[in-house]
Amino acid sequence: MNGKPAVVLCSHARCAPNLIDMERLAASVAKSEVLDRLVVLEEPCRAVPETLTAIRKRKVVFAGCPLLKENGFYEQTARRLVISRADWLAINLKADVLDLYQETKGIEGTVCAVLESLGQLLYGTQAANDTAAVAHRRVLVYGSGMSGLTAALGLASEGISVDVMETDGCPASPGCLGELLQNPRLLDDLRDKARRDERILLLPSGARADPTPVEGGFLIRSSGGDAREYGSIVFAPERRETPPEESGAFTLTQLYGYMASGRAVGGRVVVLLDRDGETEPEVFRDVLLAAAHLTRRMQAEVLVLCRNARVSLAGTQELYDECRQMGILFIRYRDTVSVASGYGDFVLRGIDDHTSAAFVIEKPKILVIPGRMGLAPEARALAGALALRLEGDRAAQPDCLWREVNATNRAGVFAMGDARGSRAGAELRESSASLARAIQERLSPGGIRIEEHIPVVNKETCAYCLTCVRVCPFGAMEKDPVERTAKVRASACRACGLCAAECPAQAIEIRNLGSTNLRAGMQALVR
Amino acid sequence: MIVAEQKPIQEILAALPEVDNLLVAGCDTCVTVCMAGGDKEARVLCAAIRMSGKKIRNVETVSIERQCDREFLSELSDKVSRADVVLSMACGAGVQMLSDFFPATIVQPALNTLFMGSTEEAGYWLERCLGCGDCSLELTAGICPKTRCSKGLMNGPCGGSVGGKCEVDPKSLDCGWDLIYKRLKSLGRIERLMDIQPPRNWSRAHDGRPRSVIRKDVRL
Amino acid sequence: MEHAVLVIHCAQAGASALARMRQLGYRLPTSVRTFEMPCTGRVSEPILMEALQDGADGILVVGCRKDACRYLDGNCRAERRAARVQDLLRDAGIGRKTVQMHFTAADEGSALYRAVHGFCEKVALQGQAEEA
Amino acid sequence: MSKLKSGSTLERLLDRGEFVVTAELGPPRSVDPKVLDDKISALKDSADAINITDNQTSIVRVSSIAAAAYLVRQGLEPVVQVACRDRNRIAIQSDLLGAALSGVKNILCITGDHQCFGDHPQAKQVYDIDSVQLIQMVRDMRDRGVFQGGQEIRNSKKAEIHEPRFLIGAVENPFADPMEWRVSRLEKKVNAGADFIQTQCVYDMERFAAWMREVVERGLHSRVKILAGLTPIRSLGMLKHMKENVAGIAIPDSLAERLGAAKDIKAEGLRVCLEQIERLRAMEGVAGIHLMTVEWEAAVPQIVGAAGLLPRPKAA
Repeated sequence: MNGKPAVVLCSHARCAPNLIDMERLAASVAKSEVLDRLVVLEEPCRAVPETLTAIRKRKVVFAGCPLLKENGFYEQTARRLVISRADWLAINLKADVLDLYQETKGIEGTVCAVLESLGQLLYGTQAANDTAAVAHRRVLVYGSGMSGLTAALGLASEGISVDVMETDGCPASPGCLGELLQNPRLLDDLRDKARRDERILLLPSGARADPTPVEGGFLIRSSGGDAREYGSIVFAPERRETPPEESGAFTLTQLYGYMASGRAVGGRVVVLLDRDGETEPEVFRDVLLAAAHLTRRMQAEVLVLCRNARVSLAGTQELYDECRQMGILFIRYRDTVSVASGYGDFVLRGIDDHTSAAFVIEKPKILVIPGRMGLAPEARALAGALALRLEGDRAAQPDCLWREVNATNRAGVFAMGDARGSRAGAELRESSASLARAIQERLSPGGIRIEEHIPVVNKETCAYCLTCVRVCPFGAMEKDPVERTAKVRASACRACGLCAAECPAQAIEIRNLGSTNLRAGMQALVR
Repeated sequence: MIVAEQKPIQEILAALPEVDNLLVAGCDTCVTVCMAGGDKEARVLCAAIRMSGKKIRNVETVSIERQCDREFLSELSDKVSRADVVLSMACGAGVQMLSDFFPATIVQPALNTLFMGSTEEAGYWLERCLGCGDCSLELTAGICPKTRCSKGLMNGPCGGSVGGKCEVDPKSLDCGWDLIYKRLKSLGRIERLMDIQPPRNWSRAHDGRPRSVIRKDVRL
Repeated sequence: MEHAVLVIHCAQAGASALARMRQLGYRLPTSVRTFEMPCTGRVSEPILMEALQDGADGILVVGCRKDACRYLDGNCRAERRAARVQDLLRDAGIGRKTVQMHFTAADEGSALYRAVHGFCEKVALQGQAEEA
Repeated sequence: MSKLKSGSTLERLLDRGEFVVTAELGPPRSVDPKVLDDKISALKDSADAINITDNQTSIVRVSSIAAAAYLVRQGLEPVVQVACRDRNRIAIQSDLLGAALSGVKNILCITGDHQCFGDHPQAKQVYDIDSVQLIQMVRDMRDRGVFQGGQEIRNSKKAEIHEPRFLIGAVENPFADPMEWRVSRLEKKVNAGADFIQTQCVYDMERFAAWMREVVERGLHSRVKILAGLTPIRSLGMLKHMKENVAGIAIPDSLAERLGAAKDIKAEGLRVCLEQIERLRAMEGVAGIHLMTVEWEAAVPQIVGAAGLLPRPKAA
């Protein structure tokens, strides 16, 4: 038992109970030298501390999704593996990180090979208790909100000492909306636990810190005068929004803060989506949850303004229909809504794309939902200040943070947005993306799954007719007068492939959807 | 640019003789931009012909930059030599140029060439110019009455202009003269409409003779 | 004669509906192959026509519901293109090939199965009609 | 008396300030003159001049000039409509010479309906010149004795100029858009040389009155004689047709309801027509009416008689 768990991330949307024969899986794990236990990790957002400490004691940890828990998948499988209740733990799983199980033939043989490679991929050769690196193992967590505390507890449980720099502002994040509703004291519990853990030091909120990079980490002189060395900084500020009283606009977080504190949010509430960026389906589902809650409990009149009903996530369709039956009005506006806002009194004007009727809403309470949650601006600034090269939009999740720091121990700034929000922003994080592809290739030879990639314009055949510029719903295509061809604005592009289909000269290709291998792929399928 | 539309597939198939080798030739300039005869449409048409009942042994498709320049047409020489019939998806000019360049081969059009016009938005092209050879756009604030008015009047609008629409299609066809009136009014030059325009000189249009332009300084 | 049917589905609701369908225990007939695109908006006319020419007897394009396309109007464009190709096939007298669009929500597994199954029967029927 | 332009009865009556009545007749679709005779006998004594339509709504009929010559032989005075759709300036000028030779003295210059409305929608349209240019051309032929190309109208260089002398009519639709431009357009036609105007059929009396007020303000009524067009409605089908698919005719809802509610719509149509005539006679600047009774020529004598406009004055 060399204490190395094998982690298989399972996405609840597509994980089918009767697809995986757990007995044979457990047997194949037992035979393997690299892996000694099968850990199927779930969304540990709330339960990170228990998750990590529990892993040590349990033989098998099931981590699926609430759906799997409800339909008894875990109990049934545990009985088949003759494991007593004390020996297994069922916890939440991160939704739609991976599409693991599809209809495949001969899954057992392939899974074992995959698990082997997973072992190396995740745990490599780095010795867990490499003393030399310990000195630089202390981590500064900048932000004591949900994400910051979760991260601190996660690191502490791995034997890493953590300083948490208190920050003011609203502690909770949109990411933990549902949980906060069921358990308003969630944040306070986390803070108490952090206070009791001797490896975590909560610095007073006033402590200012100006970090300077040193070999292998950072030297930070806090306002109290003493300087401490840190291996990494975890930047986890909660998004700073002006308080609703001033701006008249709530973020979802503030709304839940209001509700959690028992204050009423009555009258007409307008949820304004897609104004400055596309709303992720996950965020749309949170909005539906919030809207339903506002209507049911607060008897508020809710209007949702959005470009489209993003119900492409399982389970969202019923929620969406239920909201509509409750009388929540969905207005589909196409062009930007003009918001004449003085001090708190908003007037919303626009055209409803479906009924093409104009609408004017005066003085609503507005929920402004951020679009794609990329790297928090403060993190970029800090990274810039420390002259650190940021690896793209790396926003880590609490669950894999301790692995990142633990496995790599690289000096770096890990920007951690709020748990759910940053998950939306972290769609293509390298570690899980490469993992997904590795599993995907082995497990489903039948269907060809296309990764999303930014399109490429073929300069010779592009007729410079600008059709792509006109049809792109995200304004991601623009004309390049120098090259006299179309050009992709990668930041805005969603890689949906519409331009490639509409292009009259067939000059645009999504990298592995190129016309040649696309045609070959089709032919292979059809023959 | 030149705007054209593909002939209905039944017409194309009906006109196609049942030969051994058919070459579908696309054109990558104007007819690509107006989505009538580019590489994309050539591949679709080629697939349709192959799957239709026509007994044509093999159907090949190729697309060149422009079919209205001999230098590009020469690129087709080997493929055309192997083909019994060439179905040209270029505008009328391209089809005729192809026929001139390969006199021994049967060349058939796949498109109906329509007009010189503009791309109003993706998928919407509008006729803007007749090519009358005697432009008077300065009189009508940049809107051509000969093209945009169903009757090509020079002293419009006629009695059938209602709600800014032409009597020929009151739902969707803008009355050219209504547009002219509104723009002249916004430019504050409405009195120009009072001067009576004399009959046009049509001899410079096709009515005069089939036309050509020769620059003696360039063509030695 | 086995009729090759191709299901081109989007990676959003299309993919999760397919997975849901499998999760509910449905099995696609062996003659049905799936091909995933980021969005059905990527399915252009040449793709459809050349897949038909290469041997597919029927193509079912499975996209998100009308107001739920993650890329706003990809599915509406796919519907128009499928209709245009279907008209072209009809006008060219190619009876045995057919293209159809199907809109699905993320978790309508059984509905999707019925749609694919119904489509396969329609393709088979058209196939016999054409041979007769 | 200034030198008469054409010497036609219509011109003499208009110059005398009489309240003129003109009617309209669509020539037959075949060579059988019987239809022509019936219409002529109906209109003979109740109109000062009779318009002959020129392939109205682009539907092929006997040529307006040939039909006009037939009327002249019967002792009536035709107003020949000339459309710009079917003939270029060469054909029109040669037809005008022929018309003058056949005794025609009144011409009505119209643009002509688009061929898509008629029975030959695939025909090539001409529109070499438009109605305003046609007015100017006919006036130049009459007053300057020259063709549109500039040559003089004479058999040879030494021969005398024998120009065709016509009273020039034009049409105006006060209800078409852009509404505020309609009077200026009339002024443009008057500048081009129009002598009398026949308007589109009037149903919205308020709007027509407003148009007439502006015409009078600009003093156009002294430079040109304006006849108000009237078309009595005799069936619900006709009402619906006029309201929906004839462009440029504004039928107010009040009138539509009144006709719809009427038991005998024909009689009601005539009563409406008579009321309109009453108002038009009192309106300043209206020199007469132009009765466009589509295939209901029998109604003309009834209307004109009931309106107290019979017997028609003689030109003498």
